[in-house]
Amino acid sequence: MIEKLKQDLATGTISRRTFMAGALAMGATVSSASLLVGEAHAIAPQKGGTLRIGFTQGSTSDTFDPATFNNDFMLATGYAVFNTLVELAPDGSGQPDLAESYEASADAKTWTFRLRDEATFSDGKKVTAADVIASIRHHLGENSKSAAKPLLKSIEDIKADGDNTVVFTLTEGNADFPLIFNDYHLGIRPAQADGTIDPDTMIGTGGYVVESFEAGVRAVLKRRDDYWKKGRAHIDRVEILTIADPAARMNALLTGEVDLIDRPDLKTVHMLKRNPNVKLHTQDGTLHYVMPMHSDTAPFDDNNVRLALKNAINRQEFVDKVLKGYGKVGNDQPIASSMQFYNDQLAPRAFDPEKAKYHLKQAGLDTLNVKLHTAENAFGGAVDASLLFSETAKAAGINIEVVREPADGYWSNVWLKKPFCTSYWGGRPTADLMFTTAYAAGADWNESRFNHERFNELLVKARAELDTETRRNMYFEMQQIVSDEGSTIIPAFGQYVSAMTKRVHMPEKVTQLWDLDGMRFIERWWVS
Amino acid sequence: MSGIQKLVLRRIGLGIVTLFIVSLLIFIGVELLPSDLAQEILGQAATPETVAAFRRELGLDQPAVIRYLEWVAGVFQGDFGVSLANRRDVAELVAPRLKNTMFLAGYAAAIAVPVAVTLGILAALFRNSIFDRLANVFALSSISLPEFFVAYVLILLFAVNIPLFPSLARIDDATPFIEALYRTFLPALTLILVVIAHMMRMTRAAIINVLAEPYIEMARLKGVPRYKVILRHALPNALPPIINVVAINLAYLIVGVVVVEVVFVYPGLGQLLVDAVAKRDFPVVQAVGLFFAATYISLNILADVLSILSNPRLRAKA
Amino acid sequence: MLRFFKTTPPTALLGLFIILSVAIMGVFAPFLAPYGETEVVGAAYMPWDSVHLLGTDNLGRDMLSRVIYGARNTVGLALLTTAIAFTVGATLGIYAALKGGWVDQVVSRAVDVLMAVPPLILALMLLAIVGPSIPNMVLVIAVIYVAPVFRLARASSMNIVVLDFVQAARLRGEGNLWLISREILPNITSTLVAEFGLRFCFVFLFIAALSFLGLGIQPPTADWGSMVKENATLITFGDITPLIPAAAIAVLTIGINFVVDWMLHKASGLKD
Amino acid sequence: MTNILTVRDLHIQARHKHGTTEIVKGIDLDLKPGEVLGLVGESGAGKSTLGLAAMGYTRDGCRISSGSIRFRDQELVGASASTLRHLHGNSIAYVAQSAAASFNPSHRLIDQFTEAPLEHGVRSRKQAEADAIQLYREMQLPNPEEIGFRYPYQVSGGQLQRAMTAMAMSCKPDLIIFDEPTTALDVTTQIEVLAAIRKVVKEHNTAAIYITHDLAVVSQMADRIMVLRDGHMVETAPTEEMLANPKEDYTKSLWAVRTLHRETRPRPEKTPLLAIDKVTAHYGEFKALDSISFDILPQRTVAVVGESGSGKSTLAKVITGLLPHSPGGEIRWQGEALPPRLQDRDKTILRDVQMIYQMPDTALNPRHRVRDVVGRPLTFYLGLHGAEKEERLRSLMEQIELDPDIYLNRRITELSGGQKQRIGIARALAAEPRFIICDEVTSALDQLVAEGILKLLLKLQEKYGLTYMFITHDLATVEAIADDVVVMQHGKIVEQGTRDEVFSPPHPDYSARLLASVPEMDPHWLDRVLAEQKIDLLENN
Repeated sequence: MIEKLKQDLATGTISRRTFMAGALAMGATVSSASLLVGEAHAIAPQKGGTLRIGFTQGSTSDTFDPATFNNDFMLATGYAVFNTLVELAPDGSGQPDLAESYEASADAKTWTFRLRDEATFSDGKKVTAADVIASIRHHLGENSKSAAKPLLKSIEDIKADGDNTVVFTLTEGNADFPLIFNDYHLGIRPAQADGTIDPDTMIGTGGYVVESFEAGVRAVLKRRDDYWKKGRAHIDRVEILTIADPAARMNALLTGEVDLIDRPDLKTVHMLKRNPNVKLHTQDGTLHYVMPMHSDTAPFDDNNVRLALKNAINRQEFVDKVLKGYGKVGNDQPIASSMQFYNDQLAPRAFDPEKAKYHLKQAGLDTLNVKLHTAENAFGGAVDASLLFSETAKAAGINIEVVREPADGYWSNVWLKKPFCTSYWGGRPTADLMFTTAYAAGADWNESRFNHERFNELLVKARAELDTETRRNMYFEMQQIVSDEGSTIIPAFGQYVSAMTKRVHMPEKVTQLWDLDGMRFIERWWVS
Repeated sequence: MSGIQKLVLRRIGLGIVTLFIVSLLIFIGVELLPSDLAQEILGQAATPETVAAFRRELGLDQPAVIRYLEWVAGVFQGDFGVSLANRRDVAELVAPRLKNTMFLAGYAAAIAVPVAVTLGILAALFRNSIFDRLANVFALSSISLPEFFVAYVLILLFAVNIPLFPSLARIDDATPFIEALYRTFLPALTLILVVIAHMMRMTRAAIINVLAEPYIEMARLKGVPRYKVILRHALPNALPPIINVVAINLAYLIVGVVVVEVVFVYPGLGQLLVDAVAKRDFPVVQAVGLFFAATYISLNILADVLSILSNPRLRAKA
Repeated sequence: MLRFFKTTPPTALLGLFIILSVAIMGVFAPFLAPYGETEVVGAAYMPWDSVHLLGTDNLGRDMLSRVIYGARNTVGLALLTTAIAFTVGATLGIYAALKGGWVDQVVSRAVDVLMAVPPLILALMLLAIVGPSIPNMVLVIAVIYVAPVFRLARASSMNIVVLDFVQAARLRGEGNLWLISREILPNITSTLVAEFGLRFCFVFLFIAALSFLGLGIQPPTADWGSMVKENATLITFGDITPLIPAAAIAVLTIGINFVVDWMLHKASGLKD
Repeated sequence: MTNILTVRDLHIQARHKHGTTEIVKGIDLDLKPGEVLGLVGESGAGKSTLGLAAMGYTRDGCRISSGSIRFRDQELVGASASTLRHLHGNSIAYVAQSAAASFNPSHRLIDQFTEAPLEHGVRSRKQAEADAIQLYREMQLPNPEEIGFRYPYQVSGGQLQRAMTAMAMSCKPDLIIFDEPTTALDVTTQIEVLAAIRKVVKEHNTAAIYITHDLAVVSQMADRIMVLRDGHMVETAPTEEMLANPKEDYTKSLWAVRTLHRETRPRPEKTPLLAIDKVTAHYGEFKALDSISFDILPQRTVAVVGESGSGKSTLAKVITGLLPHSPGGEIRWQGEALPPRLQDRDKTILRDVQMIYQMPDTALNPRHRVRDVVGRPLTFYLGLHGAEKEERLRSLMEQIELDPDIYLNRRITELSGGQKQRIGIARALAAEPRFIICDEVTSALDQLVAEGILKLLLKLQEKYGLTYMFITHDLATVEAIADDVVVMQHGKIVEQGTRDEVFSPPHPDYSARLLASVPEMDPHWLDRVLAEQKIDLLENN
């Protein structure tokens, strides 16, 4: 069976995704599957050199405590210094990292991860099950402040099975469970004697060690010569800087102070492109912009009102003006086209004031007055986007009053609290995680207070379903439900844009989650 | 104890009281800010549960008064506490940035003050000449442009078009002094351009003001050349306002350079303070805020003392 | 009228002309601007041509119209802010000088405290507390600038309160309001006006700096400071679009200061 | 003998906002070596401008439009800046009116003394310092070896004025311009300075131009007097001749000023309007008034006489309540004790006690119009408005002899000093008071103008039965207006009584010295006084 799949992959008759899914479904150990991929796509990275990075984010309050990782600076540093059990491959599937292999029980409730023998921490210690358990437990328990806590909610028990094997018992079946471990919070750190980790430790299993770290300013990473993972960590030395000002970031790239910057000012990207030494990297991803409405609060409790609003927004304008063309129109559902179970059959929803009016009438309304709460930091251009929405909605007889909230405290005082606001999602690696996080009834971050019986039922079923076809059908239906009956307007998916000098190289395919190869570019890319 | 010492001691005492009130104000300010460190750090990722856990860990569940008193008690023992955000000792966190801030301020001041005073004297000497008018227009233009704009233009000119200087002012402990001067040249130049105009105009105005005094006419009628009249007779008596404006600008160079820090990615105190305010990291806000206030107060005391010393009458009286 | 043009120095005339132009631009913006303030009329960054005299900005809005509306917003707000700071600061300053004693001590110490907190930080905190709306921004900046205005007003009033005519008014039994507004204020007006010119420019720049840190006047309102910031990255590519609002700020500042210099000169001339 | 200074047909223009005015209009002047010329005139006569022009110097805004000024053989009009600079301080020196303002406060006296000799290269520092000590001695300064090392603020006004004369002599110039060098001084100080100046100028045979408005002073100092008016020369003659026999009417009128004299009125037995009873006042620790007691009788004029620092102005402040007196004493108004603090007094008292000030420039708010200044008490005290107020305004203007049609709408800044003082009187009068305190009301005015003001005050006193308290240092004013006199020194009353009592011997020491120091219009007065040794010239400062 494996042989057959391998052949199909090579000849291109099946997509890589199908292959992985198929292999996983058969309970195959995933390690061998990913090796196959490595063989199939020969790449020729170069060793050595220095990479200097200018990041928008990074704060003086940053720490190495994985529970508080919340910006690109720490994500990239974290992925370079620590390994996770599983990493997300460019095709959106999981791929073993510190785990050599993993397998599920038939009900997908028990998962067994076998650790690599060769993996060592930078202090030379071998990675053991105890390290994994301590690292995961850091995010669990009543006193954990970790943002990863909700991800790991379904874990009932973690046990070591010998030094080398960790067994997770879940409260319910979850076919995507391994992919959770790609999360940047879940890098493995050495356990201390008392079974906890030192939250500030910089000792990891990754390809780089920290030479210096100044929060919010810069980090210097040095390659580990004894890195256990082969074919990774090509660059000798990496320097990460926080350059919050867009113009400064751009100047730094142009003057050769740095080799790579994230989020160049979209206004001037077209000019940046003219520079012969600079290349742009755009990456579709899971990033999407949302305007959640509380589905339990009038007038949003009427689906006709929600549909009216969904038809009253000009999505193309959103992409053109707010995203400066770096994005794709969305269809009011959060699954990105790069993801495994993306429903490509949903007809795109066009800007249609007449239809909006029709829905209003169905709701028994002539006009609609609502307040849309927003702030500059809801996402870049959120205020502009809201104002544009307000303008176009007038054509449908909908008056949207844009309420600009203070950026400070927006996430604590407005988001989840106001019935109609703006927000965004960087995305989740799987459809299940995305839905579970933001659409499942009772989820902490169910920003639209969405509660749909059929959807809730499908979510649980699909999670534990190991048959890909059945799963696909379930996820397709869920996307349909969210799009048509959901309480979230999703006007667009964004693209990540980064700019770099031509000496920076990357593999042919990169991971589509978050920016810069799933933020794992430091160990995956190389310089010439 | 001489009068000057008494005066300085009294002013220092008053300054300490002021500092205390400032610290109380900052604390109340931080308390009044919407949301707190736990929510800010966790951001969108915050859930009520994680926020509560974080608050417990940070001690934010304690009443405000207790937290403030504990902090004050710490300060009296020379302990500025630890950053809520990363549990590092505040003093240790602030020290390297303080050094950077002082370095840049000193660098800019070392050039700006003599140049501004000289230009001001020249403008007063050649009052209403072409030079004076040009200097005036230059001064007005440089204060009328936003700092970040000046910075961008300088980067364009001296880093992009003619690559003489780096566009990022990256220095650390290991950077040799000369190298540090080179790397921070553009931010220093930006600051120089920003502060020079004010000092120059005030120097000119102060000297011209003194020129109306009878003793200036007397000096001229003694046959003293014009430049000596300015230097020997006008300047010493124009010193107090000049000292004052220099002090104000020195204070600005230390406390007001956030924007320049951002543009040149220079790790100074301003950026730390802005971040700390954004993150509600109270001990850091307090430490930096107090340092800034102390800078302002001590520069003021220094300016007063120097003004007094520059006047023989006050000098003897004090 | 003719004599006015003859006796007024050319720099002051130029300054007056600039201020008048900006004022007219501000007041009659809706009639002067070819397009709306936030109206999107074309592609982004269109070059200068006969339709869009100064081209378009990053969102395809007419640059000329934005500059004209910017006069209204920027100058209007800066003026309002400065006016509030001066009304409060000058009244307090004169009052403190007039009363002396503990009133003076209390207000002066309070102002010391206010001045000891770095202005940008004070603004950041206050705005975070009250929310960065335009009225709040105006008030917060006004509060910050009350301190220096207070000091100046107090210092200049100190020279006036000792004069005989103030004593005469006191002996007559006049109240504080009369003493402040009729006896002292008219005599420190020129000093205050000169300071007003400079403070006005500082307020301008302060608003621009706040915009830079994301707390100033928020888009899509056209204000010169934010317009410089929004388009600032273009400078790197030698595009002069951001120079237009920057030049507008600079020209206005210079114009105001020309007039202020002239007024000061006139005031000092009267003393002789 | 050839002239040291020859001025021919000199015209000087001043620029102002409405164009230019000629302030010196064709003056000729000759000065022989060693001669002292007195330039006399009222303010605005152009005497200071002419004096400075003799150095080839004009102040900002002025320029020599035509004429010639020759210093020896050197033409100064149109001479280069370096030529002039070479002469200034070296061959021609200047002594300014206010020595306190004309010494640079930042430098020691001796450094300012040596500046000119060093600048002109005529002395080494050592020599110049030795010269300084010598000249200080000649100028009869105390501690001549040490005084040069003091800063200006450490030296009294009279000493500073002498030090400035010494400084002018530092290069042994041929000509010195004295610009009102004693005007700012008290009389007892003035006499010392006059004596010292005269001595030094004579001994060094230096030519001098002595500018003053005080005829008595100039008659002591000058060999020849030139009278100026509005930029013209009125007449010139040797001093004795000029005093004995002035030719021009204007000169005669100047001479006549000092003749005003009040008839002696018997002291009536009435209850005092204002009684000062053992009043003591402090500025902080400093005791400014020490148990002062005297009465002011209704409709009389009391002159309070004393030099600067005697406490006479403090007395005015205490009476008005601006400076509350210390507990113990009492001020009674018509027999009733007045509250010490201004705030505690009621409006009728405030209205009854008015004040006229010394400096007309600061007494009236320069931003107001005449109408505002005079009209305010009418509204404030009497509640007058509209036509009624207008009528009162006009009648008040007529009382002070200013045409209401012309002056009522003028700005204060558009008035002359005398006019301002009249407005000050009108303002006091408007309140319809009973008692007016006149604080040195004539000391800042020219003599003719001062006389006019005094006459006006006398007239008003007659008409309205006013009571005056005159604070003054000028005995001529006392002579002119006072019924009773109080002499003060160091915050204490030295002598009091009717004018005739106080002015006739025997005197206490201080009164005697004060009276003897008042210059008289006799060229030999100074010699006489010095000869009589009434005044101890050394060490009385």
